[in-house]
Amino acid sequence: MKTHIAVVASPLTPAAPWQWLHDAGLSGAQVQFCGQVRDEQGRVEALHLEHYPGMTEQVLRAILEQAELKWPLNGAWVVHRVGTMAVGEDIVQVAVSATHRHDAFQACAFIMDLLKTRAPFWKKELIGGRWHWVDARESDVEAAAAWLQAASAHEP
Amino acid sequence: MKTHIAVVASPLTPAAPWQWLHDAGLSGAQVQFCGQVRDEQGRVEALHLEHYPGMTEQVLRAILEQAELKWPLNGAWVVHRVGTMAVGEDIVQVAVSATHRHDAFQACAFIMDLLKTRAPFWKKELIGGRWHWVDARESDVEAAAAWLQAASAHEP
Amino acid sequence: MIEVKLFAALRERAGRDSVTVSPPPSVTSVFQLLDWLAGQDAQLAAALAATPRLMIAVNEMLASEDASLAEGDVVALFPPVTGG
Amino acid sequence: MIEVKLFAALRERAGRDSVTVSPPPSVTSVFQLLDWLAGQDAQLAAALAATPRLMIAVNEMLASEDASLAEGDVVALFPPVTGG
Repeated sequence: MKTHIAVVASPLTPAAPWQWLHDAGLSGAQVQFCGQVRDEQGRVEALHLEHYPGMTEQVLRAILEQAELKWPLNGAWVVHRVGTMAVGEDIVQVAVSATHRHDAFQACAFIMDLLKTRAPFWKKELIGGRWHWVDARESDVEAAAAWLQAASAHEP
Repeated sequence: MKTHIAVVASPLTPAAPWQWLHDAGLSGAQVQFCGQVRDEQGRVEALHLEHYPGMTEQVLRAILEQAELKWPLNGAWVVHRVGTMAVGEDIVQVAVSATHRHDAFQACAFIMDLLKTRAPFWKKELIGGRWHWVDARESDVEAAAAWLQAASAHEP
Repeated sequence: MIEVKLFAALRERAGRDSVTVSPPPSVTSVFQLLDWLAGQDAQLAAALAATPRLMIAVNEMLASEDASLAEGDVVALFPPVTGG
Repeated sequence: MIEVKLFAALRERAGRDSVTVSPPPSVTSVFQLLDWLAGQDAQLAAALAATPRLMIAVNEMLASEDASLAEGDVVALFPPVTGG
């Protein structure tokens, strides 16, 4: 499986994962997730993302390795933006290619669920001219835990 | 929910679904599926797709309406190519935008599973200089049936 | 009058894209139409027999063999779909 | 010597990005380090107390409070992550 992991401070290119994963006949399916800055009914004016350089890339690499153990994948791409970004801008791209579509769908959702709960990124939102740290969601923790429970349920 | 449905005879544009779904802060998640012509270890030389004009669009519209009833979506895009295409080229793009990523993942997979078993498209492959119709896969029928069973399991 | 459209392998086996027929009034369902067509047209009968798991649309909507038919309906017959 | 890095809200509450400390030999786990740090530094103690569900990394790998520590380790402390 080829992998591409990057943390960048500039806007993401929408077609880049598609181009990079393209393999001229090996894969039949590409699934791409793109996360964007929501305005929350006009409340949020901007988003700022901080991360832990070095650890971020290691965690992302470990998540892709786990995905590769679970599904037959041909390629996986994760690019996450950091710094300050405007409403509607892309925060993260996760894309995978596989021979079959169900593997690609599952792996892409898995990578996002683990990224959300393990990769050292922190968001703050500009609301009313002031920055507020975003709270972690319990639903994200549960989504990541569900993959691990599903895995252990298969063991004797 | 905004929707875009098209059947086209020319190559697909990778970034088009992303651009069309982009809504400047309403959606936090876009999930895009792209299906491509596989060469099956070099066996397949080209792919040809036939469809039933008129019915195709109606079926796709009905599938998107079903998806909208099941998940809160902001936009859905389906573009399917027909005619003759080369190995590695894009056959279909299904993309959805939603506030939350799990809705987008589920809806995109659902649309693909129903498209595979209900939309009137037929593939033939060029192998060894001769065209062969592609057989339907039992696994696709089962994937579509699973969504409908999951839906009826929620009813009393 | 009923138009019967054929697609993909079934179209090729039958050697035509569509037939327009005027079945007797006793033909009121897709099942009866298929039965009647097979009796009328040996090549079409052979093409249908060679197409397991036939799919059916009436007026561009997926339908079953039980679907009832009315004058002017468009019936499409085809093998299982393989798009996507 | 152990470097302790702080991130996000915890970094802001503590008023610094990192501290480098030389705890006594009795400090052999993350739990003991946190306890010792809180006793040394009131502002850091308050910042940690204000950070429920603290996450920990040792040498850039996620770890628990039970993780053992050695000379030269880099410990990172942060609130639950919120990327993606």
